Amino acid sequence: MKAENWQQLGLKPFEYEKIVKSLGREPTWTELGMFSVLWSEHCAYKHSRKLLKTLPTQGERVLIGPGENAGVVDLGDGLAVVMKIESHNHPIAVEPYQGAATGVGGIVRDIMAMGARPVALLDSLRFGPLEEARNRFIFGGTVGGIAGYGNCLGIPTVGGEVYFEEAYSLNPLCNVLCVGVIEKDKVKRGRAAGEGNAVILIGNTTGRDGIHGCTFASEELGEDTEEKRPNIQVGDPFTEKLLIEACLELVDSGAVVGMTDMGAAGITSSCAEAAARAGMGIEIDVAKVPLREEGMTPYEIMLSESQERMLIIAEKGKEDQVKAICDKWGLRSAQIGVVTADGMFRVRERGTIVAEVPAKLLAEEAPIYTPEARKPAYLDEVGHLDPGEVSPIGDAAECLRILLRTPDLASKEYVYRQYDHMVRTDTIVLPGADAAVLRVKGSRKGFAVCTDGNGRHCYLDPRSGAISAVAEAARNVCCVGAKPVAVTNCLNFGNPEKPEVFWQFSQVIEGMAEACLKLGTPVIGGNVSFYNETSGHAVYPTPVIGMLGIIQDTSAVCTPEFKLEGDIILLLGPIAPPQEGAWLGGSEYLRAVHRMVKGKPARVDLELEKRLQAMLLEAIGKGLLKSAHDISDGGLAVALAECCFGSPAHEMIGASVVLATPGVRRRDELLFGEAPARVIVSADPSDFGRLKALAEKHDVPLTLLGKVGGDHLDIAIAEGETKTLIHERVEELRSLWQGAIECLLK
Amino acid sequence: MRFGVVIFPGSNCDSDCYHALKDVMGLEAEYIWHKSTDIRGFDAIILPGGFSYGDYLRAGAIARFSPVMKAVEKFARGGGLVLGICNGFQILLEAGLLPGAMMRNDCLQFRCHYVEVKVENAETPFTGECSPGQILRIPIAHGEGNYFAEPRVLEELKRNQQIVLRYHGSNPNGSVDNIAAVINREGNVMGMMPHPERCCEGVLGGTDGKFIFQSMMKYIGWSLPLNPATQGRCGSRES
Amino acid sequence: MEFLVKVEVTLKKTVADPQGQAVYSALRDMGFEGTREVRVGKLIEVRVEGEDREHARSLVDEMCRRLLANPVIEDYRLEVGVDG
Amino acid sequence: MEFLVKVEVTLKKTVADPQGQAVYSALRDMGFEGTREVRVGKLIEVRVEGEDREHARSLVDEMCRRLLANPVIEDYRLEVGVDG
Ligand SMILES: Nc1ncnc2c1ncn2[C@@H]1O[C@H](COP(=O)(O)OP(=O)(O)O)[C@@H](O)[C@H]1O
Ligand SMILES: [Mg+2]
Repeated sequence: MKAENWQQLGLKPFEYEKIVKSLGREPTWTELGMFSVLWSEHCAYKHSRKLLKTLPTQGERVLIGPGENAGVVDLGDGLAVVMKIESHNHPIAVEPYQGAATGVGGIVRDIMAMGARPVALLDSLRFGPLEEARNRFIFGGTVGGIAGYGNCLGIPTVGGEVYFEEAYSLNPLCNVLCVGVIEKDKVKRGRAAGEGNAVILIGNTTGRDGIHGCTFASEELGEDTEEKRPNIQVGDPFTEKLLIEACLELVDSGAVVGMTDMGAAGITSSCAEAAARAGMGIEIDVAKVPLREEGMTPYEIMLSESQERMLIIAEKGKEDQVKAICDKWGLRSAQIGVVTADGMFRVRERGTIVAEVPAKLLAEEAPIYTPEARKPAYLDEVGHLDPGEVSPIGDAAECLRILLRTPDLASKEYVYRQYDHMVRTDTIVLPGADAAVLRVKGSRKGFAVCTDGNGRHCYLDPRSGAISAVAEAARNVCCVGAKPVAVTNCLNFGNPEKPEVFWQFSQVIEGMAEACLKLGTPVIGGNVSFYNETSGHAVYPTPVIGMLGIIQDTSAVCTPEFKLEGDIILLLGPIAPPQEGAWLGGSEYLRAVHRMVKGKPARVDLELEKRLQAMLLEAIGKGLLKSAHDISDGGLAVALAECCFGSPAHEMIGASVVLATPGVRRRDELLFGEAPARVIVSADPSDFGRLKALAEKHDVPLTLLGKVGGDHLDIAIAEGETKTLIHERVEELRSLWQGAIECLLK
Repeated sequence: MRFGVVIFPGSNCDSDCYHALKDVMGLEAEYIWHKSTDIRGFDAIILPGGFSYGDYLRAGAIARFSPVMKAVEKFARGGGLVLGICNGFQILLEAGLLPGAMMRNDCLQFRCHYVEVKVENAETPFTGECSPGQILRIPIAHGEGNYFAEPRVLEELKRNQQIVLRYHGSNPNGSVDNIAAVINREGNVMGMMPHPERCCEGVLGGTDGKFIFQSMMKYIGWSLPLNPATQGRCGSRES
Repeated sequence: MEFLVKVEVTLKKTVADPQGQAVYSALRDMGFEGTREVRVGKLIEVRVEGEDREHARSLVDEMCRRLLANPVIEDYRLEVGVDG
Repeated sequence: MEFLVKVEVTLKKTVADPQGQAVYSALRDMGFEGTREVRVGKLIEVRVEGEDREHARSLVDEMCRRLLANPVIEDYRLEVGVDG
């Protein structure tokens, strides 16, 4: 075969040689296409697989870890929670609405493949600054697409995050996380077990859309990005909703041996992976695939990424049962093949064999690379910060206003009010809190989920940035009263063939592994998205952590907003930095007020973090806390303001706080410095003693800051006499914060 | 007292309604598949929220041709209580069981949050437990809740007190005259955009939705004096 | 015979068109100052089997009255072409 | 001079049209058995000030490329009329 042919499909010389050697012959055109997609970075994890193996994946609650369509965690009471996150970055850069919509569709099918009912979505988004029209367009389209698809499915979108940084202007990120619930003993696996069992394709017809989508996802975007556009599909949430209901009935029917979704690389990957996982083979006939267009070649059929399709492996003899359920839901179904024992993935077009390759070779034996890693030179320049470079602020109140107005810190209500976050009537802590909480009807149990990841921190110090992402995610989940138990993650990076990018990647993996191990939150799945790079500009290294926490009793959840006049306000964790400037590096304050992206973000003390989280959980469990809110971007002052802003269930209320911090020179660092392991809580004054004892027991610093009440946020500092730093009406602060994003869109 | 909750392809608040009726309100509730043509034996029918047929073309436009809708029409003509919530409201409009039409929200975006609505008519089977002018806090979740009726129709709605709920404070979708719920002339078919089934439990942040279902229970109990069991449970209308 | 019938569904003039409004403002903001008005409707292309043009038209007209347009807020126009 | 330019925005033939599909099935179920295909697109009517027809066309063409259509998934066609 001519080299142009396989090169044009993105295969490397070494890879082509491996194919020829393994097959003992030259591949056919269809086979080559199949290898090119399954051996793409997107499907094969060629550059990341080795390092991903170093992540901790075991835990007492883990039922299924990485390797299946989604991870599964034991919730107790015979129930299990299924969770997975995935990126759809490249598609939103060219068609934000449909790109995001089909991203939701894809991750939901991963959850369905495990047999579970999808019950919640979260979206972690990164865009360029809203001052630019193109970024506004991508932002609006992406949010609209998630809303358009998720709302129609009747799956609440209960949380997520949005950041705006120049580094994402050309490469916006869209990561979507889905959570499902299932009875433990009904969990399905994506396995094609049992010779003679039926291979059935259900859902939408197959068209020419999305061919080579995963190759697209495995390339840098370039000048010719427009040309890649035919890879974009139009989502059909209505069909997906029917698929969800049909799949759940199929699971209940007992006719199903295994299920798998059809995402990237369509029929090729779903069949090859299902066969490989079971150590079996599959034989299909492309002529049996219901097509949307005429004249499609086997190559096109095998590679089509048409949406809203699932592959069902049904017990032999129960094919009619599968068909009846699909018919009931108005879905197409077609048996396209059978499971075989010979381990081969054989594709016929009626009488002719058009492809015949070992399923394992395709699905599991892509070459693995050990790329070179080199510490990037930019770190020499921006990796250090001399506090002297940052001129101290005059007007603290003005700084607070600037911070509350920056879109990174501003209320994301503009986003989540477009999402149906209440459907299914299980969302008991709505978006706007540190983590969303869902109950499970018929059980006292519930769970909390959130996503966290700070690309700027990881840019400045990838290892520590990853640790703080895990720590923050776990802390957020603890703040609502859930015990963190498992992580799913989405790793968004530039081109891994560049040593600097790979260095960032390896540092992030190291940090994540350390934090997950320490905090007892094993990684049960995830997704890697490389090549988020356009014309040499890569995104910040952006690991997004999806954290799952378990709640034993949903009547004892906690929320961030202050509740009652007279309650005391306490800080758990350190109040001042260990040395001057330690909390300024990489902070939102530096960026928004001083326009600097510099320094090392504060180091995470994982031991303290762990103790703090244990204390939080115990305090919430004992009913000692009225509210809890972690201090993250924007520091103490921003977190205090947020606690005053109320929620759908509680009115806003003021607070007055005095910081007694002798010896600390920088007020800006006290107010706006960012450090992990810090939480603001409020409590009834009569519980102070018990909280103090609890803090001592867990060896967590505790400081009494002040009281809830009034209609102002008052922050003063005690230096001999007491000086007011901030005295602002809560209502005014809140309106700045609430309207900031919409204001930028006008 | 039997409530029927219709499932159209794409309904997604069907199980929420069922849960609110059965597990929270303690009523007898059953699902009705969109292909059923016989809905005898029910005391009230709920058309739930969601995206029937993906809301393709226009919200509710395709669902109104479902086989079950003929039966629902007949049930309504016979005086049976029909409540359309959100997508259910849209379906009732498309089916001509209620006057007017639904358009895209004027903000062109989906909106999900709590709203306040004012009870404009507390004499209907769906609001009998409310006091006139009472403010209810109920969530909305829709992209097409911009109710429209021609001026002539609007006048008629007002004259006959067919506007049952109005948005109070701000109007989330641009609906004419702040309309959030309308009832038919005969007073047995109501459509409302807010979702009462989403606020029947304190843990969900509100319980005002119960007023709607309790009103229906009372009304049915009162209008079915022949059934002593039902009457005993619901008490008289005055209480 | 097969006919391709184009149906234009537009909002009645008396009905506000927020989508058209939004497009109008966006165009003005982008510098298209000569824009005077924008209205957004639907274009539905129906390929239908009919005895002749008139038959095809009457079929699609019925589709419009029953499903494709909502007479409370929308007007529609048909145009019958022969299938290409 | 003012021109009324009609823009038809349709999904590319290779792109799935779930909306058209749903309408198609509904029509079939309603008894319109001669229906062969339905596709749903947008009709955008732009009233624009231009020197002449050609100018109006080129203005709206630019609007289409920049805002009204997304070439990834959509095609568009223009038709310039004189303002009525
Ligand atoms: N894209 C989004 N989708 C849904 N909810 C979001 C989104 N972005 C932010 N939120 C919600 O807004 C709140 C604040 O988000 P964020 O500032 O990222 O929280 P934190 O700093 O605690 O991680 C959270 O409840 C979050 O779930
Ligand atoms: Mg938080």
